[in-house]
Amino acid sequence: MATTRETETGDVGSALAGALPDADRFRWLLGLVVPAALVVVWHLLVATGVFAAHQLPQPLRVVETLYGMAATGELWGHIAITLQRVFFGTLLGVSVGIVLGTVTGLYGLAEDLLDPLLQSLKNIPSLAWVPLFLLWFGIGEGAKVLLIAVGAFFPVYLNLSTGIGNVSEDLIEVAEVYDLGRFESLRRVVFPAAVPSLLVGIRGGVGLAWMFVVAAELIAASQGIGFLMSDGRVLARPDIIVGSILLFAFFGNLSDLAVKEVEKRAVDW
Amino acid sequence: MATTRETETGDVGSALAGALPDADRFRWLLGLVVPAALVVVWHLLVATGVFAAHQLPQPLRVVETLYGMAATGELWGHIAITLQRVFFGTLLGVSVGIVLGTVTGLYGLAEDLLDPLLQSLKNIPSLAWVPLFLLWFGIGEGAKVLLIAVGAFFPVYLNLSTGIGNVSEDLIEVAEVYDLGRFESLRRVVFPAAVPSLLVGIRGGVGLAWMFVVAAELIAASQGIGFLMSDGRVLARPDIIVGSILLFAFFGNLSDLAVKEVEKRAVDW
Amino acid sequence: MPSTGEASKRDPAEATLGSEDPAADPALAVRGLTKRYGDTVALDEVDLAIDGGEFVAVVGPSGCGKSTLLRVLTGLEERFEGRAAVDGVDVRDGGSDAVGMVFQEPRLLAWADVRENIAVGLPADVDPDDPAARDRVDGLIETVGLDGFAESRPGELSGGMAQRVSLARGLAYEPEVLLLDEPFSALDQLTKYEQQDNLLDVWRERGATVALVTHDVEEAAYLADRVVVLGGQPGTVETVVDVEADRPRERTDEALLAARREITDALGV
Amino acid sequence: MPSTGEASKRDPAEATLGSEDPAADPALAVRGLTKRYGDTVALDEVDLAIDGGEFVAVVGPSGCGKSTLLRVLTGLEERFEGRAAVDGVDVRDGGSDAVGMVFQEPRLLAWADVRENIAVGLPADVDPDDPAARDRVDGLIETVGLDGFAESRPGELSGGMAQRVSLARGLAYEPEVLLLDEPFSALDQLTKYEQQDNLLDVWRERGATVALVTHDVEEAAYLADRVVVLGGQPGTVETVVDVEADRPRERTDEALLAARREITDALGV
Amino acid sequence: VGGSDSRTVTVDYAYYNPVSLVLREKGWMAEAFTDTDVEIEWVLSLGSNQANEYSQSGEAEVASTAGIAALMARSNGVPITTPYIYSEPEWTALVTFEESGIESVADLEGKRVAATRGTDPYFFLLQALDDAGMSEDDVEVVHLQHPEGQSSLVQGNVDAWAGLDPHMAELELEHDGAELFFREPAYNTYGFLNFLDGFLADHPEDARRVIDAYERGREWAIANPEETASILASESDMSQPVAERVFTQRNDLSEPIPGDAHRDLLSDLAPILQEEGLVTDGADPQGSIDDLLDSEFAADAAGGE
Ligand SMILES: Nc1ncnc2c1ncn2[C@@H]1O[C@H](COP(=O)(O)OP(=O)(O)OP(=O)(O)O)[C@@H](O)[C@H]1O
Ligand SMILES: Nc1ncnc2c1ncn2[C@@H]1O[C@H](COP(=O)(O)OP(=O)(O)OP(=O)(O)O)[C@@H](O)[C@H]1O
Ligand SMILES: [Mg+2]
Ligand SMILES: [Mg+2]
Repeated sequence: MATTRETETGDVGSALAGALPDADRFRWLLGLVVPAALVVVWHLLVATGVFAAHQLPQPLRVVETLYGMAATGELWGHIAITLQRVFFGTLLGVSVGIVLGTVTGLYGLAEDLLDPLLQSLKNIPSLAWVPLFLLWFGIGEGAKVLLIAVGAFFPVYLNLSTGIGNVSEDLIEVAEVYDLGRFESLRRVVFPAAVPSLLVGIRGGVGLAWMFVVAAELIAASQGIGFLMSDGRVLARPDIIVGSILLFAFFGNLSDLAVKEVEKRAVDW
Repeated sequence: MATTRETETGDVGSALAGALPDADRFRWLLGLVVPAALVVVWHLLVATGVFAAHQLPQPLRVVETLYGMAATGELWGHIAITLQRVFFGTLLGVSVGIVLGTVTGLYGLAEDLLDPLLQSLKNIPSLAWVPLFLLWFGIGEGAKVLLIAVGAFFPVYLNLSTGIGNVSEDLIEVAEVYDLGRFESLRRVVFPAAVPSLLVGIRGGVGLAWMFVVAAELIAASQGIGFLMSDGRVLARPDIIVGSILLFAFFGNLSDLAVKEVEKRAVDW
Repeated sequence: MPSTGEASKRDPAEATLGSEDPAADPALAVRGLTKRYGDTVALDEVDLAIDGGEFVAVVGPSGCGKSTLLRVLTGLEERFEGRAAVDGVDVRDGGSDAVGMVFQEPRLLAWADVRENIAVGLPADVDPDDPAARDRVDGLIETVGLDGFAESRPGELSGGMAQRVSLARGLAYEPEVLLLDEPFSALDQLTKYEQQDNLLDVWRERGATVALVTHDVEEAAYLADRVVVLGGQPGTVETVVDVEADRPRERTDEALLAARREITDALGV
Repeated sequence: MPSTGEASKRDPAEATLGSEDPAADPALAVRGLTKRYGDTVALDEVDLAIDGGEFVAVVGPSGCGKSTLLRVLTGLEERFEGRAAVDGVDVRDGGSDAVGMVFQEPRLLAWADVRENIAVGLPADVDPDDPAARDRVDGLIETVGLDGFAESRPGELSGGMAQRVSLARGLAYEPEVLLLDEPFSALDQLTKYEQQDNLLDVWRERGATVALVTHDVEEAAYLADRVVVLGGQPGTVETVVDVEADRPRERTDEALLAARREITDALGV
Repeated sequence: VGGSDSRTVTVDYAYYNPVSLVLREKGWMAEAFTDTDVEIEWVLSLGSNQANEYSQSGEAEVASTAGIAALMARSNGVPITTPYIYSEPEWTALVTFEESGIESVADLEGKRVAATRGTDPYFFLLQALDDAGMSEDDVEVVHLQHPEGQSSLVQGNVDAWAGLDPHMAELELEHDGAELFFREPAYNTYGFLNFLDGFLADHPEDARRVIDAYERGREWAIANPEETASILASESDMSQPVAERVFTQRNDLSEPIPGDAHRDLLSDLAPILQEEGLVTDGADPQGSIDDLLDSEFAADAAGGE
């Protein structure tokens, strides 16, 4: 036993054991320290002229722009439509990812047939899909939701399919010996054991859904945070660009926290 | 014991046990079945006029275009520069991901400080970075490699940092009891146990690097597969678009297979 | 029978093998069984036959292949030389539903509570949510002395408690052939005695065939009709000791003491 | 000493606790130790003192808190009521480097071979690649009877072999205080006897303090100076049995038989 | 697009096509179809290439591009015809800062020039270089999207920029020292309103209504330049001065019918398309000009009124 374990290896453990309960309540505030410092640096860089204001607007200018758009109600429309697209796209992508991930995780034949194709498709950049999706699915909401679904699909598929493949052989033997039958082994052994992998996949999928939004909203969109950003670029409005980046960061983080919370509740053993 | 285990739960196991060794050698051929079928459907769709040739070129037309570019040598330049960018970008992103993933995985304080920021940044789409990277890093190769590195960074960071956090408490207790000291517990227990997570992260990172290439090659590039694709879009040349998509799929898959091979050798217990 | 050691008291394959006289099939039959793991020979030309309703104990030095023998009988090992049959059916043809096994390690589902873990063992045609099934599981929880822990997760159990959950799961299966791999090794004497007697009750009531691997010579003699002593690495049958004591037995029975001495001698202690 | 059962033969905390007389610190001292896991009380007001160089065995029913007691002594449990000290130093102040523990489960590193796993136990200041250290590890492999398995991975070992690797790792640490949690439970009698004698040699040669948890009453009597009998759930000290036999002992010594009877009685068998 | 009772006609609008903004704002396009069961759907084009993608996929019946972009798409097989010119803008020029020392196209030798490949400013640059007896190889063309070209110029990452309005006007008005050192209105390639061939052939009546609406918008915009500039400013988030400079000073709406001027310009540029590898190998840009431009249709439509 180390006499100094708190300082020698304790941190690894304390990630799980947790620090003092009182201090815990305010730990999340630490997460604001670095961003706050960055905002100050940003302000100084613009204020001292290292970056000109038309290149990088002052933080306050960005807030003003966002506030202005919020005041006219325009902002909420953008946010609402993007949230809606991300939500349905993620839902679709995750669902299909679960189905295909399960099928390929379970059946060697399905894996042999589908996996190489899906592995190849996963590296196709979102922008590359845009012309094809226009062609295949037109300019409606459907095309946008589908493109977002493509983004959300791959991490779920990959993680679930490898997660199922990696379920401890020990436990699969238990299911075999006790003759659980295919369906029950899935329900009681394989799926629960793969839930952590699935949730990692869903977190990744939600992240990629946010990445694909910009490309999706290049498909004939006139609303949405991604549109706002593209529009900001076309109009050379850095305050709008930075504002939409902040919106992406905010909502991306929010949805990530939500999935993390589900993860914490689901994987409690 | 199930009398019919091969058909009932055997598939789960057989993914690990493997099928007949002879058949195994040709299993990868199955992976060509679905893509081949898709090419046939594609050809028929264009040949029967469901899609016009200016919308979706025939498969042969795409091959011709690629072959033409290969014959003039133009293609190799595009491929070489993109491979180079992806390689260095991935190298950089993975390295930084390993460092920050380790630090936040080990030190609660570092995690509290950095994780919220990084979690927010990870959902920022590649296109959103382009104007900022131009501003910060100019138009050289550096900016492109850095942008690709951003893409490669996040999956490595996320997977390693959670992987280290999830190392079995049982084994950490062993390291503690045997007084391994911080460095040795890392080297002998924590890192090896987190290697599978790290490799999953690297696979994800390589995938995202390929996604970020297109955005990176919007930064003042005049060569590269991503440039080729953007150019194809600007010029309304679907054969070039589809050709570059195929290149992305091919090289993406190739790099993925390489990482998978490393994974198989590294995680052999 | 060249593989049988010189000290053999009885032909271990005296009962005819299924292939020769199907009508008189022994419940478990092994002939010329050789099992290799790479260079390691775990079992070498083992012959053994166990009649229906018989209670056989298997003892032998650590690493001599006892667990491997049970794994072969239950159909978990796919590749071996020689023959292994349950009720005359080759285990490689899927083995039999009638075989249940309690593994050497508890192998519990980490996410499921004690009740759910035991319910995994319920026969396939029993609905675990059925009140009768629930009662049965609760009865088993009481039998193994875990009242009050029905809702505990495996992570909250002591080593011996986990082992008893695993035992209860095996009993829930009500198999005609029950294989047990050191099921009482982590139990204190009192609990062990209780569970031994409980196992005897189950065996008698259900007329099951039982093969029990143990290191406890007293246990082997007290429980078994015959004790198979395996020896060496690779494992071969050293000798088979008949325990001639009448049932129900007293633990202090002279005949048991004699058998114990005989087993101990064969083990070379 | 209200917690000590009525059958107590001897005050279990007869040696003074560190806080009262530092000069006469017992090697291990526990006073008023209560440990709860949620609603479960694992240990209830336990008092115990073990002198330097003493060999103490701990027996008691499954789930009575034996493993918990060792975990507290080795500093792995951070929250409990009462005092626990090693060489007069409170375990919550980091415990002592001098305490080594062999866990109830093998807890081996799956990716490391037997040699590397044992080397984890080498004292911190020993370089595992040093030839002398290698020789020492190879010597330990021989001692625990695993010659020829130095390069095997844990997945290739039988249950008893894995347990012996874990034991060898504990011996490699050469601690002044060695805690062992059922280290011989998965071993056959012959191997167990060898390892018991080997442990006695180590204890004698190094003058170490040993606390051994076991369910084997014969083992407890043969090895220990004193046997602590824990009882019930929550665990309390039922009684402490002095084993008066001279060393070296014969396994058939009359004094041992008497002690065994006494322990068995205290356990209520 | 089938011929069923209720149809949708998808028409694009773009910040570089002020009349389209007026039509959308005033609802005149929908008005032109009130007595039919046709629904008008507006879709925003952020640039010529996006407009071309809408044409290519058959999603937009009517799309606005620069002239050269239309020819490029047509040469590459996109079935579009241009019966109407929505504007004659001077939207592109070569821009630098005073301190760069660049005063003429000849000074660009060996310098870095930002341009967006395949767009009007890019062709403008090529023509300007050709004028000065140089070729693309004499300068280093840095491929950047328009707004990023602007910021790279400001940052000094490039020496000059083949600029595009409104970024160019904004730079001019808001940055001291920004200079349009080479202007040539004739090298701008007009704003082409492209119709899908299928739409023109199957629904000439609808196409005529679209052109009628554009004529109404054009006349109103000519009569109300300030108001048009305001619409432009509010739609595209630019300041009123920028919008006024873009619309009132650099936009000519007087000639909506494709004619010889347009034909000649495209004819001059057609070889460049081939040299630069911007069209497929078998394509014939020169021959495609006649397929693209339709002088009759709009003249008939205007005359039919
Ligand atoms: N992590 C935990 N969470 C909740 N309860 C726990 C935990 N660890 C142990 N317990 C409870 O504490 C009690 C004592 O457990 P402990 O492992 O010390 O028993 P033990 O004496 O070692 O038993 P065994 O001989 O079966 O190993 C048990 O009732 C167990 O359920
Ligand atoms: N998966 C495996 N890969 C390689 N070798 C193995 C594997 N499983 C078992 N062995 C080897 O086979 C031999 C027999 O192992 P087995 O587990 O059957 O022993 P055992 O008699 O059950 O021992 P114990 O009493 O220690 O549990 C051992 O030498 C072991 O090293
Ligand atoms: Mg075993
Ligand atoms: Mg225990």
